[in-house]
Amino acid sequence: MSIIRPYGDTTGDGMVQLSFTLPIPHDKRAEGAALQLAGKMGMDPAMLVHAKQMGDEFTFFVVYGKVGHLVDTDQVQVVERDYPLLSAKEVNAVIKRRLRRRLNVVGACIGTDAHTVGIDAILNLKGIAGEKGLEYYSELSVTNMGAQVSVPDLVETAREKKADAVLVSQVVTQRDAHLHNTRAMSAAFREALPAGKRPLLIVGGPRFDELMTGELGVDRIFTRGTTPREVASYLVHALIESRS
Amino acid sequence: MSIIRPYGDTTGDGMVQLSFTLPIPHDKRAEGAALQLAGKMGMDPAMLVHAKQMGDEFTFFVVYGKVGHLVDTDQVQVVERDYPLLSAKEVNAVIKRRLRRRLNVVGACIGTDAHTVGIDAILNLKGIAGEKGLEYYSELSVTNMGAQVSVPDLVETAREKKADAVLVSQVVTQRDAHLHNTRAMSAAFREALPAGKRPLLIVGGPRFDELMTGELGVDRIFTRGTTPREVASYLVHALIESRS
Amino acid sequence: MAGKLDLDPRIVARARALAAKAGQPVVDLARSHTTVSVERAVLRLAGVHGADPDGIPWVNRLVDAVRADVGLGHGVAVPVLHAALTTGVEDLTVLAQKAAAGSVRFDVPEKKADVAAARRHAKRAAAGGLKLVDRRRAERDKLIRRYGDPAQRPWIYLIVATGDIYEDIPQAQAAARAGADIIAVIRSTGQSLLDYVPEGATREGFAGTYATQENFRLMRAALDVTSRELGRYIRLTNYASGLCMPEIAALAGMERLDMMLNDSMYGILFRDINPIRTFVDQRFSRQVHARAGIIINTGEDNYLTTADAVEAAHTVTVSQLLNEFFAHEAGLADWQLGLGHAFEINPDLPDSFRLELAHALLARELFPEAPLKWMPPTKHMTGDVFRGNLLDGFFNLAGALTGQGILLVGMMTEAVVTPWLSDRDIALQNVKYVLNGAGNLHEDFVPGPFIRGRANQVLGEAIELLERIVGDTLMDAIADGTFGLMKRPADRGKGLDGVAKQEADYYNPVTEVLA
Amino acid sequence: MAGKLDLDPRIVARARALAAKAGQPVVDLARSHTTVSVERAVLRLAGVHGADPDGIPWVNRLVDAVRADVGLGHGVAVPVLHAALTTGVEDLTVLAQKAAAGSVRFDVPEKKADVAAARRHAKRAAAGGLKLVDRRRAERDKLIRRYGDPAQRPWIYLIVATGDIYEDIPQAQAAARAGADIIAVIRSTGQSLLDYVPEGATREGFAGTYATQENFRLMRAALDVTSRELGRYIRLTNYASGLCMPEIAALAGMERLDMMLNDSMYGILFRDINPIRTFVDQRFSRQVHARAGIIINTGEDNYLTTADAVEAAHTVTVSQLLNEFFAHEAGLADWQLGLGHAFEINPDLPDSFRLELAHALLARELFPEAPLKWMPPTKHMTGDVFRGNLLDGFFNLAGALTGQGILLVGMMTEAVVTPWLSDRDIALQNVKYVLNGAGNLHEDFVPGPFIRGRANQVLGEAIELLERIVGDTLMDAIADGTFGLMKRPADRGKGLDGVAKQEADYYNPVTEVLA
Ligand code: B12
Ligand code: B12
Ligand SMILES: Cc1ncc(COP(=O)(O)O)c(C=O)c1O
Ligand SMILES: Cc1ncc(COP(=O)(O)O)c(C=O)c1O
Repeated sequence: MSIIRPYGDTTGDGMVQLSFTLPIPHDKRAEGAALQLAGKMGMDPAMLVHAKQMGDEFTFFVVYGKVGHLVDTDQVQVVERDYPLLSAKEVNAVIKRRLRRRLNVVGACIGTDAHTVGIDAILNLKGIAGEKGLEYYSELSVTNMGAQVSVPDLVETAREKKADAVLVSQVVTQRDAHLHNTRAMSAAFREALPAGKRPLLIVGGPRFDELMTGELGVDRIFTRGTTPREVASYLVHALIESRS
Repeated sequence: MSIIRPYGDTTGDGMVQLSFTLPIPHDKRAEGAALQLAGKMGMDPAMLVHAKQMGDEFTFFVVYGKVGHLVDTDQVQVVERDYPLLSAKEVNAVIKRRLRRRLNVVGACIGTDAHTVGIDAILNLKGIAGEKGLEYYSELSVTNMGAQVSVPDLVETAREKKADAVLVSQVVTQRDAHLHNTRAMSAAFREALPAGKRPLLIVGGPRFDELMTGELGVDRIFTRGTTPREVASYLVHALIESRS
Repeated sequence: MAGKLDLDPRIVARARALAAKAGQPVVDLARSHTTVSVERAVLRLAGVHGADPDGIPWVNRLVDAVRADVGLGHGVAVPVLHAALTTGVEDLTVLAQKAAAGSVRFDVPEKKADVAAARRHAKRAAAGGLKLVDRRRAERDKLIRRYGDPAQRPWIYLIVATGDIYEDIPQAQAAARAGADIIAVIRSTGQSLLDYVPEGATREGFAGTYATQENFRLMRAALDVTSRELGRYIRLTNYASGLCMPEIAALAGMERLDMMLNDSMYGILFRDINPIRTFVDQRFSRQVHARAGIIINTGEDNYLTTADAVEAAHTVTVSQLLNEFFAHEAGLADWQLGLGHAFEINPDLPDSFRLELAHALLARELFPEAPLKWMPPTKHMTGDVFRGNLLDGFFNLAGALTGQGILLVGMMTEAVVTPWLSDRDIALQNVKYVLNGAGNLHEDFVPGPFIRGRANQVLGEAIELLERIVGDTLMDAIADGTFGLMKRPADRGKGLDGVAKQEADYYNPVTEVLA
Repeated sequence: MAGKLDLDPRIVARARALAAKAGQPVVDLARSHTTVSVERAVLRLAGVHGADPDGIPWVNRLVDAVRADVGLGHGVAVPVLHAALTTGVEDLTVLAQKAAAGSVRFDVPEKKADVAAARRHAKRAAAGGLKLVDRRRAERDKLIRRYGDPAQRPWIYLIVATGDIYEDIPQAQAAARAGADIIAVIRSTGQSLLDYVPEGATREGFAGTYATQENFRLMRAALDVTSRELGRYIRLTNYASGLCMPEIAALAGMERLDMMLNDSMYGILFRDINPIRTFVDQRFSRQVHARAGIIINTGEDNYLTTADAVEAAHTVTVSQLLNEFFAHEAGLADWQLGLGHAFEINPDLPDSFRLELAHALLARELFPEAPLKWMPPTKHMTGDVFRGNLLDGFFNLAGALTGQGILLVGMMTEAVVTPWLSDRDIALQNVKYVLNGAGNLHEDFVPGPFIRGRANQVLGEAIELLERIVGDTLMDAIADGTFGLMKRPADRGKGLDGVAKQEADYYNPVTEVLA
């Protein structure tokens, strides 16, 4: 199927649920304003099913209704995994055979972000979702710099450890902090190291858009639900397999 | 203020919450499809924050994001109350003085709809929200036909009681039952009675759009939260004040 | 579970005795009348099936014809079978067709031997239907033995309501896979007032799907497939209510439905069906359910959508006691009594949740063996779906704390739409969280003076009301707006013209067996 | 409330004794060291205020200058006041400016009389700050007498986190109007690692607003207006944590903040701040809080975001006992101990809710006089906001059932964004429903063997762990990843260079008074 619509309780009914706040007190006009917004979003008919004033100046709305938009699944852009998913054993074997030295990985949570659970899940032995982290891979040499690492420190450590890949985590997204920090990071690497010497730049975090690699100047983006194996397989693919 | 935007936590941030189901199993492509829909609704950037497969063929999504649409409160169309809100005493006084007979009202819940709580709230002595219903008004003569009344029965009773106004309630909206039934009702009255003899036609129910009077062939539509006083005031206004 | 409330067994016994006293005149009434639908149900069990080209079932045509010729008071069995014997048209459906065409006339045989022959044949014909019902019941028992009952109490009950049996089926299957133990197919808004049962598979209901034999069959077959897939027997529910209650009960028995909504007063109060018609139809339909091993669900929850759940709490108790009395009288066992009640107290009321617990526990302890049907909040649900899901969570918790038998799963969109696919999923997730995380909390729930006091107060008020009803009559109480604030006099309401007093020679081959 | 768990008082006493034993070496360490921030806090209380054109506060410039000249080990009070006396620059802020310009040099007077004079003046200067703190405390007492405390327990605690004090203020006021008793202004992500306190009103924080004296003042003033409007004293909370913990404590005291997040180990574990630095800063900041009548909120809840809430339950208990010991040692009374814990058990775990009750009740009964701070689910919150609101409802219920003191209101968007205005409204509505409808359910909550057993098990494990810590040391335990799985050795982490051993002549006019 390539053309689909939202489904409430009948094929093709196009039903969706929407909620938002408008900065106006609750009255009939406010309800009309809410319906105007729903209309602009393509809901027709839109049913305003809940309106509640909050304080003096705001009203919260819940709207149900039908959207006319069609979704064309053929037009969907996604970053599909374009490399094989390897086991730890296979990853180690490829590195041993092809690189003939341990592959160096430096990870950090940069900027003022202190959410290390995500990067730790990827790097630490303990891992996540039943998979061991990259420290478990005998042919990977992992340096986990922890939280709130400044970009200069990261670049310095990457250089020192001769990092093949740098893994950066960003969880806080308010005011697009994650995007700013990632751009600053990739710019610093571009500035500090010539193209051939630059490590592979990878960022991850729950709210990234995987399609933004170009804009952010990184090689790959991982999001919600990433597992260590995927990252390890990607490293081998990007640093070894695709460079031969 | 006339141009406003949705408010998440900062003025002008345009943030809204959306949820819906697509008839496809959960995978990356499905998430892309969900984002495509959010995009078509004007969300940019849109964050897909939850996706859950239901059964084999459906996936439920929650999306948060910013919409660019502006809401122009000056352009909002609402049916404002265009008549004064009178007390029961005033309503009775006007009828007594101007009409010099009791005003006849016939109410019913038509079609297969059996939700009488709404029409009873308007008609029965008990009323709603602290206001007494129309039966309390000494100058109104109320006939409440109850639930699941057929259109021919309603027309017949209206004729018999010399109804000045007919009040119809419709609560069930699945497959637009309320719209079909209302159209059938107004057509029947048009057919049965000449223009001058036709009672005022009023419908009410929680999911009507007040702007649809023309389309439905009725004189007035009341929705969520209507109180008996509003209806009584409207009756006096439409049947007496505006006819003089 | 019993014993948390310290109910005085003498008071409980008194309540039961009063209910019996209040109910007996109604039973007497039901035993001495019949209705068109009771007679049609007999014919359905005797094998009459199908409908004329306008969709009017042959049972209707046949009963109408008999009635026109000899009235209803003798029952249709003897006139019909007598006609079959005299005309030689043994297939009763064919007989019905001929009758509809005007080529058969009916009368009540005068000769004893003719009467006896007609009765014997009628009994044999009806026995065919009852045997099918028995086979279905045995089949259910076998499937339950094979697949097992739900692992937990309460059983999880979900509704589907698309109006289209072919959308209902996949949604029901999805719901079962997601955890539902019971699927209820909600009926189209109009059906209860139809004085015939539609035929065939249907796709055009409003806010529900028509109850037809074919829809029953299709859904039951689909759920059998799903039961096998899941290794858990999925029960199917529909509505034995409205003007065709007896027939639908018969069809349910023949198509192995597992539960039926079936209340002694719902049709009177909420469909304005004539009280006598309802009580007569009720008794017959419950006799059939008893035979079919079907669990009934009563409708006390509905009262609280029109009356206030605190003020009218005792009316729920009274109705439960009456429903119990009528059910026992009709042959239903305690395990078949899904007595209804609901979480409908205004959530803004202080201690609302504890009041709910008091009411729910009272029902539990008054009817310890009955699989109580616990209904979710509806009246105080609004378009605020976030709050709605929260309320439903507390409803689920109250169900677990008070040991309810059947949990009708609430949906956050209650005030908005008939349930969407995703609403059911969210609702089931809610139920699972609560049962899994807090299902055993009853171990730590020891009602204090507030809850115990409230429960005893409601019971006291119920007894007072029962005393009043006994002094007066149940019919008068119904006429007065005692239940759900609806006033329904005995001589009004739909379907009264389908009622007849039984003549001295009234014969019904089904009730003869079931009585 | 006490007594539902049957805790053995001898075991409880043993736990306390072990915590004291484990904590004492750390207290000794704290008593024998000082830090740049402790000294800056002294100067702030002594009246130094404002910042240089780059935004570096004069207290920083002054401490840096003193340190460069004579080191930190004597405390800055004597060198600074001695310089003031000898140069005749009595306004210490002016002195700081001169010192920054290089025009003042500091030394430790040798003559006894000079020392005595410097100490006397230092004491007088510091007394000015402490008097202000006292005045603020009296002011609070008066306002509480006038407007009253919240009508219910738990108090309702809500966060604002826009990053912009001018967006925070209306949101905080709206939250108070909607029912919040306590407003916490969340800090910008970066602030804890800044070794200075920013100045002035700020509008550019990330996921929180900078803690500055002016922001404190603005928000407190706004909430005073709202308190008056509502006739209910609205408390204000911020964070005395990070590298400037002592100074922020002083500013909080001077601006009448009412509660402060202040944990003995949070900075070590979650901000990688050096353990010694943290413990020294901790003790001082708590002494100030004690004087200011501020309620502290500890951070055990955080452990459960990185460690598993069931496996690590006893580490929370151990940390609470240590926080209590450190707090008492620093002069805090029981009513000031908002010990932290959280609803973070995986909701998919069977009996998860009952395990939460066991843990929460254990905290309640171990610390009967403390206003426990009960934190909502965060780790297991997902983008499924409907489920999120449900979980928060059960969190609220657990809070009510176990008598928690301070309820940090959970938001359905926990996994998505810092709270929106509407999230707070939905969350408050949730709290209100639960407290209003089920707040008294504790009357009916009598823990059975499962909950009692679990609570006693956690207490037993806590004692085992404390025994290990006593045998080893607390510093080693922290280095080993005992708390929140974070490994923090004593010789690592940020801010170690700001620590100095106290010399024999160390003098601190503030601790002298507060000790
Ligand atoms: C745990 C937690 C904390 C802990 C962090 C402990 C620690 N050592 O990490 C503590 C309690 C300390 C904390 C503090 C704060 N937190 Co916090 N926290 C969370 C919480 C509850 C869970 C995050 C988490 O651990 N997820 C689990 C991991 C495994 O998932 P993940 O990070 O997405 O990682 C996976 C993928 O994204 C990917 N991935 C992630 N990084 C990388 C990197 C690479 C290279 C790769 C390949 C993959 C990858 O792989 C991982 C495994 O699948 C979230 C809420 C929530 N439920 O999501 C809030 C949340 C993230 N926190 C938030 C905030 C605001 C804060 C504070 C800033 C609040 C404050 N002002 O004080 C503070 C300060 C922290 C700071 N300076 O950054 C906000 C962020 C809002 C936003 N969108 O901007 C959230 C969403 C809560 C909220 N709604 O307010 N927090
Ligand atoms: C109470 C109730 C019932 C009661 C009705 C009892 C009775 N005597 O009315 C019972 C239990 C019998 C019932 C049954 C059914 N119900 Co019902 N019911 C509700 C419920 C819980 C509340 C409705 C209500 O009473 N609202 C309170 C009144 C005061 O509000 P109101 O109707 O909006 O009226 C106000 C205004 O709208 C206005 N107004 C209304 N009418 C008029 C008329 C005039 C002239 C004027 C001026 C103003 C006016 O003024 C009123 C006062 O302010 C809603 C869910 C909900 N929470 O909303 C479902 C709901 C309406 N029911 C629903 C359904 C589907 C059914 C059934 C059809 C299910 C079934 N297939 O069996 C049955 C059958 C009923 C039938 N044949 O119509 C659906 C409708 C879905 C849809 N949008 O199409 C709802 C929304 C539930 C759901 N989500 O599935 N129901
Ligand atoms: C007991 C009972 N019977 C019947 C019904 C609805 O059936 P009908 O299709 O007759 O309206 C309900 C509705 O919930 C009910 O509770
Ligand atoms: C005890 C404690 N201190 C401090 C903080 C956060 O403060 P910051 O990261 O700004 O130091 C938290 C976070 O919740 C906390 O629990």
